[in-house]
Amino acid sequence: MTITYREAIRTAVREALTRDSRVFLMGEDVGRYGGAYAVSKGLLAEFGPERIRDTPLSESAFVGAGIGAALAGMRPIVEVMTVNFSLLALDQIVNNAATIRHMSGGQFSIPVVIRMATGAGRQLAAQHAHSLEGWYAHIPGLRIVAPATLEDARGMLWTALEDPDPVLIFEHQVLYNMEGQLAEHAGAVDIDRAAVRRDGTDVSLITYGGSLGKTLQAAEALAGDGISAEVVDLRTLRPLDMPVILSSVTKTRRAVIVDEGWKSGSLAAEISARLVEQAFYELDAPIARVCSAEVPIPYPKHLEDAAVPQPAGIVAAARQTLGRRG
Amino acid sequence: MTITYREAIRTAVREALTRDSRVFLMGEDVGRYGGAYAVSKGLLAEFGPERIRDTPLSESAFVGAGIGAALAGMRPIVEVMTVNFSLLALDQIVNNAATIRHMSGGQFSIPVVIRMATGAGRQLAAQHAHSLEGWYAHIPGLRIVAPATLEDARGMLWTALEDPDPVLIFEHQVLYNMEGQLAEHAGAVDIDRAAVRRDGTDVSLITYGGSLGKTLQAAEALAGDGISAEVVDLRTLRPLDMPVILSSVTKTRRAVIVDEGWKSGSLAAEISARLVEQAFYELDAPIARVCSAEVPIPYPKHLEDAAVPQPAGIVAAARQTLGRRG
Amino acid sequence: MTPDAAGISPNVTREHGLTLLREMLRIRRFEEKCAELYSAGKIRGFLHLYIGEEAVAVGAMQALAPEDAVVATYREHGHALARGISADRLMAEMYGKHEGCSRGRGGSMHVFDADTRFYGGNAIVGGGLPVAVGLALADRMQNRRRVTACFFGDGAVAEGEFHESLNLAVLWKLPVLFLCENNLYAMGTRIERAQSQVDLCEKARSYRMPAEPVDGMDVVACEAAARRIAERVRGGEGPAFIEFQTYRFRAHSMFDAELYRDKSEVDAWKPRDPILTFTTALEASGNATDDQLAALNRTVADEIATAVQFAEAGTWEPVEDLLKDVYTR
Amino acid sequence: MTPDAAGISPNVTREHGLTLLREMLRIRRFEEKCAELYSAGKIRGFLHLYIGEEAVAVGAMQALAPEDAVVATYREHGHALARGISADRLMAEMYGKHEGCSRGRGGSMHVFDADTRFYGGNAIVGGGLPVAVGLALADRMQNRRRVTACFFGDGAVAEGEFHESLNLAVLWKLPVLFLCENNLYAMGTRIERAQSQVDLCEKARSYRMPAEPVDGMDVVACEAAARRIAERVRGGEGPAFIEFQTYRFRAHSMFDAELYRDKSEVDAWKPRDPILTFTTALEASGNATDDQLAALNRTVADEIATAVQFAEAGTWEPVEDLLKDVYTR
Ligand SMILES: Cc1ncc(C[n+]2csc(CCOP(=O)(O)OP(=O)(O)O)c2C)c(N)n1
Ligand SMILES: Cc1ncc(C[n+]2csc(CCOP(=O)(O)OP(=O)(O)O)c2C)c(N)n1
Ligand SMILES: [Mg+2]
Ligand SMILES: [Mg+2]
Repeated sequence: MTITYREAIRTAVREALTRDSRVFLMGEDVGRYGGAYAVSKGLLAEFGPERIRDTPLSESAFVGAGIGAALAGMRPIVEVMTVNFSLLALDQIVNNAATIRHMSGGQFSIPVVIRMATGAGRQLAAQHAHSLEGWYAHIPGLRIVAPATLEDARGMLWTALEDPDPVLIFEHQVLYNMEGQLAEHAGAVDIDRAAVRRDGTDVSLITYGGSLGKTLQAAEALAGDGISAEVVDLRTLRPLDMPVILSSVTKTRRAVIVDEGWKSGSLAAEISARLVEQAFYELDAPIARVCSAEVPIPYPKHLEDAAVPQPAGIVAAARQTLGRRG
Repeated sequence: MTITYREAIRTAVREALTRDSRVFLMGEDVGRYGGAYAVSKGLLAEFGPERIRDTPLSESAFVGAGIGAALAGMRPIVEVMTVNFSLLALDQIVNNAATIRHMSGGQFSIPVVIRMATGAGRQLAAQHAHSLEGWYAHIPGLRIVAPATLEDARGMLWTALEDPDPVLIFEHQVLYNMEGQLAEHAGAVDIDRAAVRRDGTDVSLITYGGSLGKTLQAAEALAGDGISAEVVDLRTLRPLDMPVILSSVTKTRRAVIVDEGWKSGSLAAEISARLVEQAFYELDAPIARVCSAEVPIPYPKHLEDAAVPQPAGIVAAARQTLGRRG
Repeated sequence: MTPDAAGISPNVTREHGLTLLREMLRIRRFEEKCAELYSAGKIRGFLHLYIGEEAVAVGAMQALAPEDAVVATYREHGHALARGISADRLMAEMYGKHEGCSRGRGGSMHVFDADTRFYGGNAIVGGGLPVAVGLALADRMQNRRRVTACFFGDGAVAEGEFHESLNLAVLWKLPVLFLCENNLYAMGTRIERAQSQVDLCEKARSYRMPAEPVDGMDVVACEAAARRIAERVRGGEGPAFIEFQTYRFRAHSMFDAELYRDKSEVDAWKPRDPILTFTTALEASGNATDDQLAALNRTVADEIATAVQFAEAGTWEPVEDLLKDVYTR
Repeated sequence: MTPDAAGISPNVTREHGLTLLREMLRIRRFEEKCAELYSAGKIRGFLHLYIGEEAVAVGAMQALAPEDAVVATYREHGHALARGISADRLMAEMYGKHEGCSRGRGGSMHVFDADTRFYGGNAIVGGGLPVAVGLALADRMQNRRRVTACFFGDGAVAEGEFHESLNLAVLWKLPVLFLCENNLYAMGTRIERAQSQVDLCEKARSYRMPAEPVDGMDVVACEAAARRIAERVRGGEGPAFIEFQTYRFRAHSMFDAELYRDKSEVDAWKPRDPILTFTTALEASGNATDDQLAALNRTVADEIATAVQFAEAGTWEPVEDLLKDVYTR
């Protein structure tokens, strides 16, 4: 059936609400407005205001409330409209969600799921274009996933809800309108493994979320050039699935990591560092990173495009690892 | 003269207040209490409550107020008691301090200095032991420094205040009692360059802040073992001084990066990635990282010690890059 | 406002009345044009229209002196125009052109202007309040008789930054004018679902801050309240709060399907349109003739047309300059 | 509290009076021992003593049923003991031993206990409030007649998380008891320098939340207020706020030189010591004899001595288990 990424998430939310009475959705404008990205459109009518809960503009309180409700046995899905606003809830996420299990010596688990939109690409400028999922992936106690496909948009939520610990789901905002086929019976998927989205032998392109499409385009372009690129979709950013990453890189002996975060301190840096630690002698060329430029995201399209990874940049980086001219 | 790290900072604050009437210090308990780490002890009596300004427990508001005051021509020194509480002010730091210059097309500068204590080592447990300076170093628009010596504790503040952009100073909490000699006339120092704290030829140990002492101890131990380790103190975490780092590593051909942040997504990862990008063919061994274990910092001393970098771990990592047994 | 009244209201002269009307019209026409340009793809990103609320920005801005500061939100075209940023530079910013008031980097949500001390254009709800407190703190510490006007919506009142900022401003007796534009909605969330106390003045008073409600659809009332209260703030009496009771006629942004309110509710507010009612008042009191109004409309239309031309003729910043303006040096 | 009064207060029986006194004494002696052990290096990190404020935790805790939940701060030994966490397990936690109530991982600031639904031990000022709101939300959604008691200090009232949490709790009519321990200081900052409105009940009321002050040095008053108000909260009337007016006799933490207050101020509060005054009341009303008091003191001393032995005998978690309890699986 043809479906959008947005609808795939909505289907997943609906299914979760139907399956488990402990599940509820809360966040700013998830109810009457239908969700800033229209993900929850229609759900208020279906499930009522107790389970589709509009919150005031109080990121810290409602994220914390999700943590508390999870502690008391509920299975909250908290929607933080975008990662940009999640900065206001960081204390709750980092100091409570990520630590309470540990501080209590394992007495409590926090099965909360926090969803948020991330990324640039819609000319929303500096305060609405952060890609901070790499930041969150720094924090022990959290599990971070980034669905890049319809199947994952549909399938990761239930698995996340079954996880006893906090799971953050990052949905790249340019993906919501992505349309494609999804099997009628599509359901839960694992949230532990990376996936090879395209097989190749010459270079591994490692990416996730909103950059997967661009990376696949780059791989296609490289193919036209006689270069066989393998594309790895991380899917889970914490923990990283190193076996799959390593098996690709030890095969191709070259890696380009594509990540919309700013380059310095990016998730791409972590992957590069691990590859060096775990596969140094398998590498035939320096690992390359294609990340965002070190600038708050500018409003005009030509500058925004220049600031974030694009297929041409990925192609150039891949060619360079193979010793070819840009 | 003999002086502590704490006194060195106090001297710097006093000097700044004396030199420039636009400078003031604000934060929780900087006045009557004398500062949580006693840094500002005595300054209230000397400069009065207008310039040594106790704030309520409102991290977002007073950090934001520092940004606003800087926009209007002041030179605020904002003390956030510890990095742990700075999570409550992240919106102001990331969405305002780091972006206003850019969003305004360069019309405004924000010469605010934000100081905070960081790090573990005092058995303060999970919510009071974060080392998030690496996180902050991810953000374009900010400048991040970490004084590891008395000279830098004394000298970085004035330079930071003269910088037209936001500078965050991270003071490792175990350093406040560090005692040593400091020249009477010690004054401002640059905040652009890394420093080689010990010369060596076999391996570069790259570190900063609270880990410098441990790293120097490790170098000493290695020397006893016939291994000549060079110790690089980053001093500035954003921007990184790559020339100094590269010149050390291209000389020694081996690098160990020591960083108290959690390993995944650490600043150490960034340095490793850059070394791979910029000095891949100069490296004779995989780059090693000695970071904190992936666990919220536990309270008991033996577990806290095990969680954060220690000299023995640095020694072992260095030996391993040289192909020696642990 | 002078003592020689002109019948519109005891204190408004004919000239000033026409000025207020013109200012409101400039905003209205500017934004109507923006909506058109958005559909045409000339303006992108988020676009939040102020249509219906013009009396607030125009009225409040009358109380400010050139040396005062303004902090606003993402719904700030009205404030920018009323504060004196030219329609040309504002429109160029909407396009993202280098000639824009933020040199194109900011767009609709991030209008900045050093000349008029316009400090954004903040797109994080509540995020401007602490900054306004700081601007005022600097003024107080430097003994400058300046006011910082901080605009924000009813939705922002629920944010922690509101709470912390109001407390700090009162504690330190800072010259901040907290100007709350209560249009009853934060996106699709009506105030009753966001605030346990819907009387926002009561909330402000809980910080021991003087607070007053005013009819935000009445430009004269807005001006009068703002002037009176700004004088007190400027005089060193500490911060104050004004609740402008207003209404947004358009959708929250260009992506909003308005599922959360009935068209009938919007229609019920339409007769209170600040431009409509004020025009009627000017006419009824003999302070504006049909000719004058027609002329005024033409001037405004010309100004907007010129602004569009200016923006169209503007240039794109070269991609090579991408990394500019992150750091000062 | 039963109708057969015992003269201490109209509603307190002799037995209950002795229970209240014993509970306060347990806290006092436990913490005096902790201070000693801190000097001896057995307890490390931050240690915040509750001495002087015992009536609050002891009084308030009487209002809770076993199925209720508690959220507290880093100054929570009193709450932990009064809630029923054994002195043994609490002391072992102070040491960081594996037999501690948080298995040693938390220490003084992070006391947790699943059996008594004790959810910390939160060391971020204000950080516990949103969690308490969530615990109560779960109860409401599941139609459970439970209350969540959330303790926090006067300092926390300035934090944005306070504001957001109170608003949310009222909006959603959640069964949270907000228990503010106003000891006049946040570290060295006196309430007048931190709150523009020092009447904290007024602040709570600005969210349309019922609020009452109570003498936090009077255990009977604390209990009475807590019981009365908890019943309303349990009955579904929504959250409520109690301001316990109390005073901290000791330094903020073991690192505090107390530069910010005169010893004379502390001395002036000393006659209101809740243990002193309640002991006197029990004696004066003939509800406690010297023998009884001596016996009670002995029991408490024994309990503390045993707790220290228990902690001393406890084990250190093996270093190999360092990475435990980060994730459930
Ligand atoms: C912290 C934060 N949360 C959420 C948003 C998304 N958002 C943008 S505007 C808005 C509504 C704000 O309502 P209000 O303050 O009443 O202002 P209005 O739009 O009505 O002028 C929301 C939720 C945001 N920009 N910032
Ligand atoms: C968010 C945050 N800021 C600062 C601190 C440091 N700190 C610890 S306790 C404290 C004072 C809190 O005062 P109050 O809420 O009145 O509680 P009390 O200590 O008086 O019981 C401060 C500032 C902190 N732990 N968390
Ligand atoms: Mg509104
Ligand atoms: Mg207090």
